[in-house]
Amino acid sequence: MMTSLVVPGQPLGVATAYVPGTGVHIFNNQIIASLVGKVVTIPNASNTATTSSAPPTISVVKPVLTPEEESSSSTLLPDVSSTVLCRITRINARQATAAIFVVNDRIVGDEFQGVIRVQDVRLTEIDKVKIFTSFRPGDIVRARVISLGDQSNYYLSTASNELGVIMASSESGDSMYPINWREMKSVRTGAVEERKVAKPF
Amino acid sequence: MAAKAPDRRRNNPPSHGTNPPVFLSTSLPSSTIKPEQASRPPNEIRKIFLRTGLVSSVTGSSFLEIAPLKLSVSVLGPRPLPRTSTTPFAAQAILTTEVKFAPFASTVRRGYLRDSSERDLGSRLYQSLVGAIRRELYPKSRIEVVVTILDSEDEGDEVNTVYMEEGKAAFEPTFRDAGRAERALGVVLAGCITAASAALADAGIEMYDLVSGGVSTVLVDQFDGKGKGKEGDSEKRLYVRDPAIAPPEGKKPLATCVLGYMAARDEISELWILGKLGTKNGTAEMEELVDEAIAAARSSRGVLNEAAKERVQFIVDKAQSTTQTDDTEMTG
Amino acid sequence: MPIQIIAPAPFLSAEEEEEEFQVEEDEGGVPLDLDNDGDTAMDGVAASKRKQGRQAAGIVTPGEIVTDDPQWMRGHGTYLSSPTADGESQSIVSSLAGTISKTNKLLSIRALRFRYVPEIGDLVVGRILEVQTKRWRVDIAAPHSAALLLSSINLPGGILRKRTSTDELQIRTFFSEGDLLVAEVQTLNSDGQASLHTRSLKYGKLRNGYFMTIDAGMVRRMKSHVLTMNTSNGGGEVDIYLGVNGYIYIAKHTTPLTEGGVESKSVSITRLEEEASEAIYSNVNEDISPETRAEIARIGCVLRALVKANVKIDEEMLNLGYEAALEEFLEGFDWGSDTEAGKRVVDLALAKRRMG
Amino acid sequence: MPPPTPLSPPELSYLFTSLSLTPPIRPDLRSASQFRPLIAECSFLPHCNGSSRICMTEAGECIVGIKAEVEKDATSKYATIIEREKWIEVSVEVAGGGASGPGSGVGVGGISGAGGASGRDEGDGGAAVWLKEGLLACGGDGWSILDRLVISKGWHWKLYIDVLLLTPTSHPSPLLLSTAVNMALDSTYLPKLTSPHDVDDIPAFSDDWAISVPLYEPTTFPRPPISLPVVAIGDNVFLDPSVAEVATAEVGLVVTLALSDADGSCDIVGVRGMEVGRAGGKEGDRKGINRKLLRKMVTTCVNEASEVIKTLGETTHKQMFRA
Repeated sequence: MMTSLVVPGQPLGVATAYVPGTGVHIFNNQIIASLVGKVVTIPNASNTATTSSAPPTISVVKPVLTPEEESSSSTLLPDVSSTVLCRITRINARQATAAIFVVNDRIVGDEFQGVIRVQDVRLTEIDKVKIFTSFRPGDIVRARVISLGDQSNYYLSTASNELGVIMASSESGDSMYPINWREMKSVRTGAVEERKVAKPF
Repeated sequence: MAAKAPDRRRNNPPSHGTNPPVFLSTSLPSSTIKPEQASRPPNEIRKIFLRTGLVSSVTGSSFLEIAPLKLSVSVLGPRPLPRTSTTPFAAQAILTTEVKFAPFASTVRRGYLRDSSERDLGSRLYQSLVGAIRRELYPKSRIEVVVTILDSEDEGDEVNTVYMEEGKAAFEPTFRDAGRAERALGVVLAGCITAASAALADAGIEMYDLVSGGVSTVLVDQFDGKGKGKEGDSEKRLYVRDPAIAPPEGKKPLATCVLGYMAARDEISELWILGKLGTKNGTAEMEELVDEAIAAARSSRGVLNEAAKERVQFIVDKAQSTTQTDDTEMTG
Repeated sequence: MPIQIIAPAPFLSAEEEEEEFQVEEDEGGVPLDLDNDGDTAMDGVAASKRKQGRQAAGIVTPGEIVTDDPQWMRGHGTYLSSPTADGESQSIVSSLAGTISKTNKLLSIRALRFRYVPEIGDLVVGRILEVQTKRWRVDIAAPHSAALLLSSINLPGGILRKRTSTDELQIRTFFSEGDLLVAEVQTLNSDGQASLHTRSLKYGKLRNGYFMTIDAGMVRRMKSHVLTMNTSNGGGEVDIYLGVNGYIYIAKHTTPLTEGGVESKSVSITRLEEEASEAIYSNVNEDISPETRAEIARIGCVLRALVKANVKIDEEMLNLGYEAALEEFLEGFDWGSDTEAGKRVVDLALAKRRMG
Repeated sequence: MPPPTPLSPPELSYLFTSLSLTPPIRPDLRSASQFRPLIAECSFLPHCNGSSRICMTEAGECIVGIKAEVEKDATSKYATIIEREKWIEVSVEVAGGGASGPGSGVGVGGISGAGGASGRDEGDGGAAVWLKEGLLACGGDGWSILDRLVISKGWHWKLYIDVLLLTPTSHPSPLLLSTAVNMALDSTYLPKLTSPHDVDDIPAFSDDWAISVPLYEPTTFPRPPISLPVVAIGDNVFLDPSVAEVATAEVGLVVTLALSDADGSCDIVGVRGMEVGRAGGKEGDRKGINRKLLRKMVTTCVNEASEVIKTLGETTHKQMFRA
């Protein structure tokens, strides 16, 4: 196993023999590692019987000890179509601002700022959406990145059934459970509040 | 998941304190580690001690020791850009580098604010690393490299004092080693480059190649310059890799070269030469010096490769071993 | 000689040499010598100026009395002095450092140097400074940056397409920071900020060429600010976008292609839909031959030389300058090593213009 | 840090291709080793011991004033290198720039690499560090400019080199600065000492400027250094790159040279990496300088340097004698 570890700059083979995956780049017609880690080659199962046409994909993967360690030392960035978990920090009539803390099921080291614009809250009847009846500061929301946005914000969307609020507290501070796609109910008082609720799995 | 606003103004230390790293491989008590011996051959670099993953609250870190130089590097990010209106959209990661001597790192105390030589070291380090990082993979983010020099050999000592004889005019030509400060800074810079590469690799930031630092100095016999025999003095030139701050007895340094070198690509990412190099034979004198520095950088690259692999190797081994132990000294 | 070091010399330009300053420390102000300007050399330059109804009579500075003759009306760059106690008529006083110009009875001062002030209909070349949600901020060398709304550009897929929220999210794929574009000033708001549009195939992203800047006042306003020049030495056709704001783009000539690949100069509005494909926002240059690149650089040098000699640029001057450059220098000539090269070209070009 | 307004991708690609051609086509049709013309004058500030003004068409203008003040040595018995190096103080200030108090500096042609500094301390003294480094390194065998500053026992000249930059870009060319400082140093004269050197009383000087001593003797070597910026694009190497060329370049160096003898041969006294745009290249392209390219870049500088230094020196002396 000692030999399987590579460092950045280390050549892994000619560029024609592999399809470059993650953690590698091409220089001088060679596949070169760009990370410290293990070399992983995945044969590309061709749909036909003759597999010769599809060279295997070669990647370098940095192994991690525990998920906790991974989360603290993550080089993860949100990208378009990433699914994220975020916490609503501010709302106004046009948009809800959120702090992204999970990207594709991995916790990020520093929170990224995202916005959910009013037109991206819901798939249908966009004109009727009101931010105030969809999100409240402190709500935990599952969303999808739709654009890298401007210099400070990622643009998020909850316009899908499985996206929206997944955890929220009522005005009196009690936790709530979803009762339908647009309402949540307080555990203690039974008060019902409006939210854009994500469909529970 | 507490709704605590993260403090983005500063790089925070771990919330739970740290345990000082214990390096099992260091078998000698620190008191027996002698400062640099003069017996080292000129083409050999000092022993480098390099470890990664010591600081738990940052993405990547490293600690380097080339007696007596000690420095630690933290890499933060890729993290969000500061939320100011003036920050432009960044299609690729913005790299920032910062080199700071601890106030107690040198004979003469340094202040807490970075002085011009520290800022200059920071920009040299930036130059060395910026080309090697695949910044285009990390849009809208910044990568911070913070180097703290804990101990260093420096120019403030007695040996480096020009003694002006009592009753004698001060402008009598006295031998002075003008390149001394640069040599000291050069060794520091080379250490910073190597350690920062290790920390970047530890952070899992994609790079085209690792950059290792190398230093070399060219010396001549001290009393050589008196005669006019300039043409013939190339034989007497002595090239020293990873030079100690005090030149060998009877030798006078001419020039020092520091570089960041990407060994796998055979490319120099940063070059800093200071001193006097003749051009009678074109750039031959300079090239020889540069080649020596490259050789020094190649030597440190070996250490760098091992250090970069070390923690990953540990993880691989641990994952494979079926017997679970409570050994946590290497977790970061 | 790798480097030329020039001793400082007073700045005298080709045009100004013909308009020798008349410094008169007269209490009554600089007399307006309207009938004969003291310049006996009635050459082409002066003549062409006269045609344009302008006449220079030296340089005035702010606060200097231009005239106290009541027959003149005050124009831009001047103000009326406060009436004096003895009831004498008010004088016209300059508020700018510049040259006097008169149009009929209107006296105005043209500043020697000034920033570009946008006017509706101006063709400008600009550079994107910032991408916002629905618009761009564009540097057009004016005191304020201009705005370009997402609704003021041709969207891929055609002019008639409805703007969608997807376009907003993809705003950076049309123009992003640093991109160059040619546009027209559509509106001006009250504080002089311009709003641009590129809703014509003449306008849009610039590629295949080289960008340079000159002083805003050096480009004469013309009927068309997009010139196509047939260059020599195998350079082919080259487009020159002479932005009124002094930003200039010189590029290999490209013809808008219709679906069938047929060249078409006049595109009907209905066909625009197919025309404005994704390609108009491409960042990839076409193949440009070294010959074309050399001619593009040569045109750039001609423009710089003209500006240095303080000769205003218009189509005629540019063509003459280019011809002069071709005559003066053979292929492979090193402009950089000859500081007089530009001057010789300009002198030759001016001589050509005088001869008609 | 990228320049304030980055060039667009088509522009960069156009420049990159034009400049990689054989022969390359520079936008101003200069040959690869041709410098842009300079407008230069010296000794024009009457309150200064030496001064210069250099004007470059695109890069802006630079004014240098050198003042010498009599100062007592820090300690009577010992003077460390650090103390002695404080005898020269260089400061670079950008006119109209944001943070530019005395002592603060500017990133010049990427010398300081503003990108290296984190946002909170902008305006580092990078250019000042680099200029001073070149001056101090430019010494012969046992000779240094510092020795010229010794007045008498216990006394020395403190040399203030103040550089004022008037520039449209935040990264002016290192050539502009270095030529201006070179000329100013070359035109610097110090009053002649009339008291004996070996007495540690306050020194006395002649007030006759006609017998003042030049800081750099015109006939002795080394002469003041000069720094030449050089960048590489493809296989081509360009001296005195313009702003657009720096943005396009893959790698760059600033090579500092000084005339070492009357034959016109030069010594290399310093080489530094120069921050360039690296914008022309793509993934997998050149990320650093290989040895072959290094040789080519430095050789280009060495070949042109003596001519440049001589031309500059002649201009200075011509103007000195005219005045």
